[in-house]
Amino acid sequence: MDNSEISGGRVADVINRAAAVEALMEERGMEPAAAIARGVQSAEEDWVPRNGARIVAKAWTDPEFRQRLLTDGKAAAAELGFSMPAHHRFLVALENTVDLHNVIVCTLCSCTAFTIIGLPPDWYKDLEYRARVVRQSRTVLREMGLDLPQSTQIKVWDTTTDTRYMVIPVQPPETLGWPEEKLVEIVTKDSMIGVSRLPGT
Amino acid sequence: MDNSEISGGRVADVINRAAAVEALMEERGMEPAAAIARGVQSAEEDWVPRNGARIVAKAWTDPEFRQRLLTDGKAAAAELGFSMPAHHRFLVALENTVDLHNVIVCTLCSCTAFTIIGLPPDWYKDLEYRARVVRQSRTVLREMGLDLPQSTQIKVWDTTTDTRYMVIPVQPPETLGWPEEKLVEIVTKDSMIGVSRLPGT
Amino acid sequence: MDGMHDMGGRQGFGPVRYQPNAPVFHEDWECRVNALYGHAVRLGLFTMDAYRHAIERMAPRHYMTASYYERTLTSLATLLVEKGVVTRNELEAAAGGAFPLAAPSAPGRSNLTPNYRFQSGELVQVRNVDFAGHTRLPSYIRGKRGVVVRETLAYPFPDAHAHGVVAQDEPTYDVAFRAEDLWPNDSDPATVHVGVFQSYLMPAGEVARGS
Amino acid sequence: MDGMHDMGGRQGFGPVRYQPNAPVFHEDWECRVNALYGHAVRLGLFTMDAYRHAIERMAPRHYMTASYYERTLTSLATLLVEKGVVTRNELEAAAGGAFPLAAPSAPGRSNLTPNYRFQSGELVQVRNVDFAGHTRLPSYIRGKRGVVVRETLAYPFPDAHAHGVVAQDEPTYDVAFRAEDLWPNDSDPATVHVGVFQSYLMPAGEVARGS
Repeated sequence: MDNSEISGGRVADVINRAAAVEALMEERGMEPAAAIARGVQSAEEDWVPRNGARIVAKAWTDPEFRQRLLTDGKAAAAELGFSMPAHHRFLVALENTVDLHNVIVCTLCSCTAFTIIGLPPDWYKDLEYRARVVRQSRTVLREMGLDLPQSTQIKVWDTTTDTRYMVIPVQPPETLGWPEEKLVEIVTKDSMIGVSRLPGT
Repeated sequence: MDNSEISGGRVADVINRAAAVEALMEERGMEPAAAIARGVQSAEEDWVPRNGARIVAKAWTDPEFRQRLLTDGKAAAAELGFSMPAHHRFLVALENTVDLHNVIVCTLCSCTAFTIIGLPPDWYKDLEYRARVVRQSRTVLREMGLDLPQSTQIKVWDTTTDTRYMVIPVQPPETLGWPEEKLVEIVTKDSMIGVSRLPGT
Repeated sequence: MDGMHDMGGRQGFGPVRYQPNAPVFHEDWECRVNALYGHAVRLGLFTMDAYRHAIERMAPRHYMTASYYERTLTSLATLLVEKGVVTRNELEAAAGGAFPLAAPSAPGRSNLTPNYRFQSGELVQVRNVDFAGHTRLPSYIRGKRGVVVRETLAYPFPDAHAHGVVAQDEPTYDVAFRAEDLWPNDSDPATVHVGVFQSYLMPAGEVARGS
Repeated sequence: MDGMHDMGGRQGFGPVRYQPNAPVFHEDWECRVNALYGHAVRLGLFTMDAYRHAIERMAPRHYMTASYYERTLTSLATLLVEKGVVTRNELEAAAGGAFPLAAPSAPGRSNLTPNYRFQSGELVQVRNVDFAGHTRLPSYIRGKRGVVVRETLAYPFPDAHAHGVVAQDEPTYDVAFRAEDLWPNDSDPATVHVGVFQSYLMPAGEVARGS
């Protein structure tokens, strides 16, 4: 942007702006350092797509869990020890089939079930995805490498309330009968957002 | 913008891009140099707000011309020797009164009766003016220094076809009886766009 | 198209960057580029509608941050490439760097209702239909009701003319809208006059039958 | 507000800048800023709705060109100033340069129809009303019709909650729209599910009586 229009001076580098906020929060006794340490750990260790992968793998192998997951995703996630922030009051699990494909977006900002499927990648928060996937879902998915047959119906889920979504991808046929621990390894974050399908599905 | 996304290289400076277009038009035999010479002359000498000022001054002093101007602005302008591009098929003169204020915008691009009132200034073509003046006319005009009384009705004209508009400002009372040549001097481009009124009106 | 250029009524913008009686040009290249695009129009290389549409097709981040004459330059260069006069490679070689151009165009469309005539004083409804090509229907009046002040001249239909699609010239109307109707919750009372092509309008009585 | 952030359905954008299984963070400050805004929310300094709204209030050119975590940083800094925790001068002195913040907020509003309950399978119409404050009603469903799939949980009303206005938590609905109805002329057939607050809805039968 035009620097001259802001406060009459050159805009500080974003790294310096971030450091300024941190320093002033420290000065005000808000203990940012501890929060950052916790936050970095949460982002790297707690809010990982492996959580969602474990939910998916269990749903594939345990029909009763699958039913509970489809009824109340947040409670089902809690069974496996996964929590969601207080303001995420509901988790909806969206089950893909051969004939139905679900894909998640947040057109107004970038909401996701981040404690379950991991923090969203850049492209999910970027203008292109948010503008286009609601309107040109099939085209956008094809451009992203997922060429769905015309017979597959598409449902796009716009995350406009604090209800959160996760996609249950179709289980690859050759993995039927695999143990849960092995199934966990094949489920990706992108497949739980719904911009890709797992190999062979 | 992110340079890396365009053609995989650093975006050339706008001055170099402009020179490139000019050089290639020259190479293709399109004679850009002569066109630029004519264009610079037109912008500096022909398409000047003094044209509109002469129309306004005549309308103030010649009631029959005023009537012809209000009926068919393009024909009235032609009487004084002012032409408009072929695609500007109609010129509408909008007469301000004490109780009525007209203001012109082009929300979709930056159309103006440029041969009559001069090429538009930056702010007219800028996003702020285009976004706001249709919706918050009184507020925007006040911010620009024109604080209209609540009793003055506002009409905003969005230039969405190739019909063009010009505002006939209210003649300052102390100039009543002045000769036309002297009146020409007091009419500004901004008063013919409608973002200002003349002193004392 | 529902593009970034469709600015009317959009919120979040600050004060107009106003300078009384501001200069038209700041740098030499601006005046030159302005002359060159006008020259190309006079040569018959493209229409004003095509010129405007090529600006609208600029990448949104580029559109939002470019100056007016950078938009002009981008449109001119895009159309020179699209018309086969130059290639993008030639442009980039001559400029010594990348030369961002506008995105390709969607197809145009011909007139929708060429034969109906609206009358002065008639209540009309603006069709609430999106269109991916060039259009001079600003989104802020879509689906809104206004009153025809008068019929104005016939012009080439922009949704066709920008795309080289055959269409009849069609009447336009000076339609008056109340700002309070367009934006009930955050607007200053005013009458907003919009020049509206006949194809964009329907009699207000037809509303119940759909868009 | 009719802001730049309201991206759904906007045209002119190119391909998604997609990288399969992309990393979440690229630079250290991004993860730190993400932690800091979450910390401020947990401290009760502001709500998630207020956080989102401060992003929406960024100058449009800044919003369009900033990365996601620069938007996060701008929102956090804006709210720290608005809550009186720091001053802009302190921020700029510490940053060693200008620190662009978001523009001031318009007033919030309380619930519109707190007592009505819509039923699964019911045809509903989204109110076609603008609002200058924070809202979670994307403009692409304004005035459109959809079908209630089911009632979902009650949440704080964002149009109030972002502004500290008192309001009841209100039911939300999973409402299904056809993309072809939302954008008749340039969309891929699909069902678009939107979480819609009760205040944004009216029974489809009420359309004739106004918005």
